Amino acid sequence: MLTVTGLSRSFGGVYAVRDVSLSVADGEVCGVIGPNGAGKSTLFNLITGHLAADQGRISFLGQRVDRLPPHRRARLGMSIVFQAARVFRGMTVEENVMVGAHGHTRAGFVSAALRLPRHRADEREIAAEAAAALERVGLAEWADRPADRLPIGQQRALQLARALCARPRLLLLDEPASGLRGEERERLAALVEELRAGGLTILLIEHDVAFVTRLADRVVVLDLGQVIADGPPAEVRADPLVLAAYLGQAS
Amino acid sequence: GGGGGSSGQADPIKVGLIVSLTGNYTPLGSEDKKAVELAVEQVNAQGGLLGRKVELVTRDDKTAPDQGIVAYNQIKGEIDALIGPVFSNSALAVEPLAQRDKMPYLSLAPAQEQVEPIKSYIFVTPALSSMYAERYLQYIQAEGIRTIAVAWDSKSAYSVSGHESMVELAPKYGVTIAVDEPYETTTSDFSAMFTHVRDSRAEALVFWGSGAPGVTAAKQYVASGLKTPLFLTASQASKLWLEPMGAQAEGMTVQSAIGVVGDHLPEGKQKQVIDQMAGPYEQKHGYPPPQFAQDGYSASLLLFEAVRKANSTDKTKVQQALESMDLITPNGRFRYSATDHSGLSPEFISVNTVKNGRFVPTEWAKEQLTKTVNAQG
Amino acid sequence: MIDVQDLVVSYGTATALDHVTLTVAEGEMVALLGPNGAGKSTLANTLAGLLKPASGTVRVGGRLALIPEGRQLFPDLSVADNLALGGWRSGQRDPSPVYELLPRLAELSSRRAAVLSGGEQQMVAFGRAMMSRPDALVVDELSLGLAPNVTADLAGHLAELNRTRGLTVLLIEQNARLAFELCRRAYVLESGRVVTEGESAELAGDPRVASAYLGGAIT
Amino acid sequence: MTRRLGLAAGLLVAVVTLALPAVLDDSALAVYILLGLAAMVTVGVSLLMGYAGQVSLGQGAFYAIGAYTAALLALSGAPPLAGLVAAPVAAALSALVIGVPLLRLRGHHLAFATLAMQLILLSLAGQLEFTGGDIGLQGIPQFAVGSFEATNASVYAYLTWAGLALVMLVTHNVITSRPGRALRALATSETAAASSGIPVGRYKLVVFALSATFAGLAGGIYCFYTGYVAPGSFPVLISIQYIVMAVVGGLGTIWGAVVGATAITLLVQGLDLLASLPGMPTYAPSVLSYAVYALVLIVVVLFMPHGLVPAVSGRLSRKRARSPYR
Amino acid sequence: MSAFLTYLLNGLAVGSAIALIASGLVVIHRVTGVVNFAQGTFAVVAGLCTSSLLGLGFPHGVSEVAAVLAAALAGLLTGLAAVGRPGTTPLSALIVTLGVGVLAYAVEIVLWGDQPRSAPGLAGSVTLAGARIQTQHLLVIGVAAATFVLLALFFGRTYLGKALTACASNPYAARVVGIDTRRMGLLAFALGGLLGGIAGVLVTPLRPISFDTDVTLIVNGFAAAVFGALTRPVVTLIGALLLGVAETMAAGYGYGSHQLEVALGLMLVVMIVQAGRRSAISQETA
Ligand SMILES: Nc1ncnc2c1ncn2[C@@H]1O[C@H](COP(=O)(O)OP(=O)(O)OP(=O)(O)O)[C@@H](O)[C@H]1O
Ligand SMILES: Nc1ncnc2c1ncn2[C@@H]1O[C@H](COP(=O)(O)OP(=O)(O)OP(=O)(O)O)[C@@H](O)[C@H]1O
Ligand SMILES: CC(C)C[C@H](N)C(=O)O
Ligand SMILES: [Mg+2]
Ligand SMILES: [Mg+2]
Repeated sequence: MLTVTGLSRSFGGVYAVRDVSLSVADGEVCGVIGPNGAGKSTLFNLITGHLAADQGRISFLGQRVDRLPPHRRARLGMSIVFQAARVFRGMTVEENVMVGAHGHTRAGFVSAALRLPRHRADEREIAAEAAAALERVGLAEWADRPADRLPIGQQRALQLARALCARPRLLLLDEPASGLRGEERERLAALVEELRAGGLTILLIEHDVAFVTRLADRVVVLDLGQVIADGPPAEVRADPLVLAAYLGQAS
Repeated sequence: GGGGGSSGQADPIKVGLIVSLTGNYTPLGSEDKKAVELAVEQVNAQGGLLGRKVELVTRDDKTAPDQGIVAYNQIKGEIDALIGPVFSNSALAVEPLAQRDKMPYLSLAPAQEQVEPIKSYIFVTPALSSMYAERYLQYIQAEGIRTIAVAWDSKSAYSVSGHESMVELAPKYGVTIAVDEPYETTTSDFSAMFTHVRDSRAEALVFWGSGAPGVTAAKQYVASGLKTPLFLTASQASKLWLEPMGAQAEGMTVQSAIGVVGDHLPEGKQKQVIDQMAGPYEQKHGYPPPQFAQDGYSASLLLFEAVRKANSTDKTKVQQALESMDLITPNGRFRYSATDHSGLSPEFISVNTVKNGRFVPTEWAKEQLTKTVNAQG
Repeated sequence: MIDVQDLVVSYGTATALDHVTLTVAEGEMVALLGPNGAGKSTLANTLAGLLKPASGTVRVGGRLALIPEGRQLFPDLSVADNLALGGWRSGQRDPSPVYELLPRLAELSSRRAAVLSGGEQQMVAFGRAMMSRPDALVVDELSLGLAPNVTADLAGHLAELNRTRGLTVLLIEQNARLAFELCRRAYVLESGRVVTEGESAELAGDPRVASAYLGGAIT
Repeated sequence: MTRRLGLAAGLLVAVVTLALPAVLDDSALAVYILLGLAAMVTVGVSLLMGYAGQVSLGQGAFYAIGAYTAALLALSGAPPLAGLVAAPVAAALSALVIGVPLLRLRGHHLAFATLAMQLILLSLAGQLEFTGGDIGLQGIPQFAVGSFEATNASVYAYLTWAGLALVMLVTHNVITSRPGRALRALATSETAAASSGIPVGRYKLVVFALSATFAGLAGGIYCFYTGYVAPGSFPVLISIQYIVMAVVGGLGTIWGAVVGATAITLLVQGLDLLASLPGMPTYAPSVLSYAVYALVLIVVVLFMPHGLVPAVSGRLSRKRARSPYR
Repeated sequence: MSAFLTYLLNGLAVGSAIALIASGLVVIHRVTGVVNFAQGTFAVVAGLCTSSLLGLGFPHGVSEVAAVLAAALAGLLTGLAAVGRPGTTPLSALIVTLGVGVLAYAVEIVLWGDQPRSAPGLAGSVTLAGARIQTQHLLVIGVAAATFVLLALFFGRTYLGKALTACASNPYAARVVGIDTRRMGLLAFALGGLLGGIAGVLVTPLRPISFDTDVTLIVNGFAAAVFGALTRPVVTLIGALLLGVAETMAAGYGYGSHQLEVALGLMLVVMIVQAGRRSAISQETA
């Protein structure tokens, strides 16, 4: 599904990601953990094309994508939920989610302006898909609210719905559970399991190690921009390097 | 309006006045307005025209052509004649409408295009820039100058066409233009121009422009230590230029309409008509009437005379009266005809030097103007 | 130290806090739990004087600092300047005490706050609040985005400050286990109302609280 | 509920705007036409700024391009209708060309760039031979279709308001659709928009061109109505005026643009009439119109920061919200 | 060579005057996030005041200082209108400053009429390596240099400067740490007024000032300030000098009728090239 080889990116001489290679198999849930500032979010931005890599190659679905702009990668099936909430202001929750469907619908300015049949068909399809996505993350009853007034937790759910609406093949989740309390966390975990069951491949950054352990088939650990461990969750959790760099005595 | 306690007279004659009262041309428009108001006051004090009072209907074109059109449309139904915008672009926008409505129209803008080709109802009051250009060339020839530099504001219609005329007419007066120097209205530094002039053989620098650049350039000219004499055009012939220049203006050469130097003219009709305006104007506003005020006043006199001659406010008759007009105004003697809707000639332009903060005609100009004035008796 | 009586706060016509009464005694650490949208951040902002109550009273004795939701740093300023400005009220300009607490920040001191990673930003937000040498601290989500070892560190610091300097703390935290561990007492806020309050141990035993806040996979 | 109310209001406005040219006299018609043209440009500004989050301080340039295009075609003997059609097309094409480099800029940089673009284009128009230099193009024929010639101002009023209706309809349709949502999304976050598959650069270019199209259409009508086009007709200040109109009416609402254009235009004209009443002191026109205009502007913006339309409709919807909801 | 030097020196002088106008824009925007379209007005107020005070017989020095203080007061009043009311967004505040600029027209016309005025400055000129430059121009360069050094130090080094910067950087956070953003905004506007006043006082002897001169002043000032992203004094200064030198070089080497366009075009090109180097995500993270 996704193969990253020798990926590097530095900022002013300091490497945020350094020579990272990893691959994610079809239908796999791959956890990414590591200390703060380890380069996890940077890695996601490199994969999705929001940052340009200094070195390395990225292939997705058997195709080189490292020269493609972010929207092209999105259209190939990459969806990301950012660490910082990025909801579209001045739009309702439903409209926010509908934007997610942009990549796989086609009605352009002309058919919209003239209300051609293509536009109607697309709108119907988008609305149905958005409704389904909202239902899935439990935001259905909030559909008509202005999105920017939502509490943080709901904003995260909204982003997830938007990402799902894009019919992704690969979903990149950057700390999806942060700001969620127990019950909601539980619901999110259930949703991730359901998505995996549906065949979706997922890359998951999370500091809630139990959450990752429960969901991930495999965990990659980054520290100082480099991969320091890669393996099944239980194994990684016991790795002394990981314990020292990341888990501390808290685990 | 309903400000009058006047007895049951005939309806007033309504004169439309569209000038710039806001926007870039405010300083010009407001002078025009003061002068036209003065002329109307004076004519009403003498019992009005054809036994009817004259009433002004004033509108602001905001120094914008489309607002000129709005203003014109607002008043065209109630006015008998129109004194039009100072801003050439507004004037050009309004004129086709006035022509279509057969509205006698006296323009306060100097643009050549208004009278080329001639439109039967459109007449121009200020001297065209081509006349100023020609007059300067006469002066330059008389002074024995063969080579000049010309600076002009490429963003001002007045100065663009002045420059064009000068280039065109220079050979006729045996003058060569050694430096041809465009600048922009917003230019705040003229050192490049002065450097170019210094490095050339030019014996004089003729500076076309109005508004801020006139002052800025003249001040920097003084500071630059350039020896080549500086010749300014009629746009500078007012306190708008004199006051900010202060003592630095002393000795500079500035063109003007004849009305600006009324004090230096021999007695006669021309001086009389200038004094008729200058005295009351200065009394009322505290300073002598600048060039623009002369234009407004002259336009008013022309219009009043036309109504008198036509003995009616019928628009066609007024137009006919204008086309056979021969009248001395502070701007000089107008002789409109079917083929000349500008009416003036270069001989009504003075070339002055600044002495003690006033414009004083040069010897050559005094001689010329005396000839002109005496010729008209 | 913190005394809230019958507080009502609304956004336009929407009431976010509905007659809330809550107190935190001097030197006490109290947790505030509640689902998304309950009004926790609204309460925090009101305590910090950033929102005006529609009715009711808020009394705070001594200097109060807020670690706001979403970090809220000065993106264009360096980490050092962010910290220094935390001392606006206290007059403390030198961030070195914070660097002692969080050595990682010393390494980042000249970096622009905007480019920090999420967790790094959270550390700066914590450090900035400490710069004001507060008597009372309101923390809106302490562990948000922090690696487990850092969370543990900060929690340790808080407990330590509470012990040594008598720092009063109102802790809003989604990690209820952590909250209960740190605080002796807790309030539960739902839909703008206080629905439960009591000793942490008691609340943790309450099946309703346990399922809503302790459920899920928290270590 | 809201939709039905909006529809009813729309119908009412349509009827009134259609009836107005028949009853207005020439002087009022002039204002009515210029108002409609300003509204047309402002709808574009509002689309660009209020929905897509891109600032243009140079919208007057596209107005000018439309006007010059129509004027040049008409003067060269092409049928006026061809000129009117070419006006928005030329504006759109120029926007596409200009937009490629300019739209790499954001925020204030873009605001400055568009302002500079207008200054540069106007100065070009003022220097070039075929655009008539500073004096501009005169004697533009009346608008005509076949043998029907628009000699009457009310024809221009209908033309203008039909154009405005079309512009509003297109804007409404775009806004409430897939591309419209994409535009609104990229206004908040280009990053998040791109990761939803939106080609951000292309969409910015298209909306820039669309708003230019509206300005170009307005310019085309303007040139036939006034019969005269010059650089002086399009000072940079009118571009700023469009932004003021959009903000006063309410950014991010289509009606806001129209209401803002109407409010500002009528205010300015009303003050002009008041100030030029006989008996006013010499400085009355300028002082009065500057002072009152400024005060009204400041007060409206301070007390209705989201604009007239949201302020009014907000009051309505707040009344509704107070009922059982919540 | 001496011609080149002349153009260069005079260009620096023109640029310095632009920089002074831009400095006020930068100060106000850096603290409040507002683009202050009344910035040119402050210069006009100061210029007209100087001219009046000198006309009334007050000595040099006193007149100029009083005029600058008047401009600072104008700045404060503008600030009260633009940022004095809580909840005013930067865009609304921008429109308010436009309104203030227009309102100032009315006041200025009542007080000073609509005719341009000037005031005497330093007379004479100086010759440097064969290039001649007005003494007043040298004064402008000197004051601009001093102003920008002070500004850069103030914002970059002082605690108050950083607190002021924090206000626009994140107003909410500024209030969290206890900064009174409203007071700081007013301070910035007063400071902006002061800087505008200094610009006005220095420029009035060089070019006549009338109530509407603010438009010309602001266009150039805005260009330079935007070049510095409306926040960075040093880059703004560079932008202003670039603009000034480009204008005089254009005039000097044959583009006198397009000097403004040449200069603005150059600014545009530099900005576009710079923009190409920044990614969207680095501009959005906050
Ligand atoms: N634009 C930038 N300029 C300079 N440094 C940067 C930039 N972006 C990121 N960094 C640095 O790169 C490092 C990696 O950041 P990243 O956001 O990838 O961390 P992370 O692993 O996601 O951390 P966290 O768990 O705290 O979110 C950090 O130290 C950060 O400060
Ligand atoms: N600026 C605002 N305008 C209108 N409503 C708001 C605003 N901010 C918050 N609200 C509403 O007020 C209520 C309380 O929000 P608040 O942010 O205080 O909740 P919270 O308990 O902090 O939630 P979370 O756990 O997600 O942080 C919510 O319904 C929210 O939608
Ligand atoms: C000049 C302004 C209209 C710019 C606008 N405030 C912006 O955010 O970019
Ligand atoms: Mg991260
Ligand atoms: Mg919260």
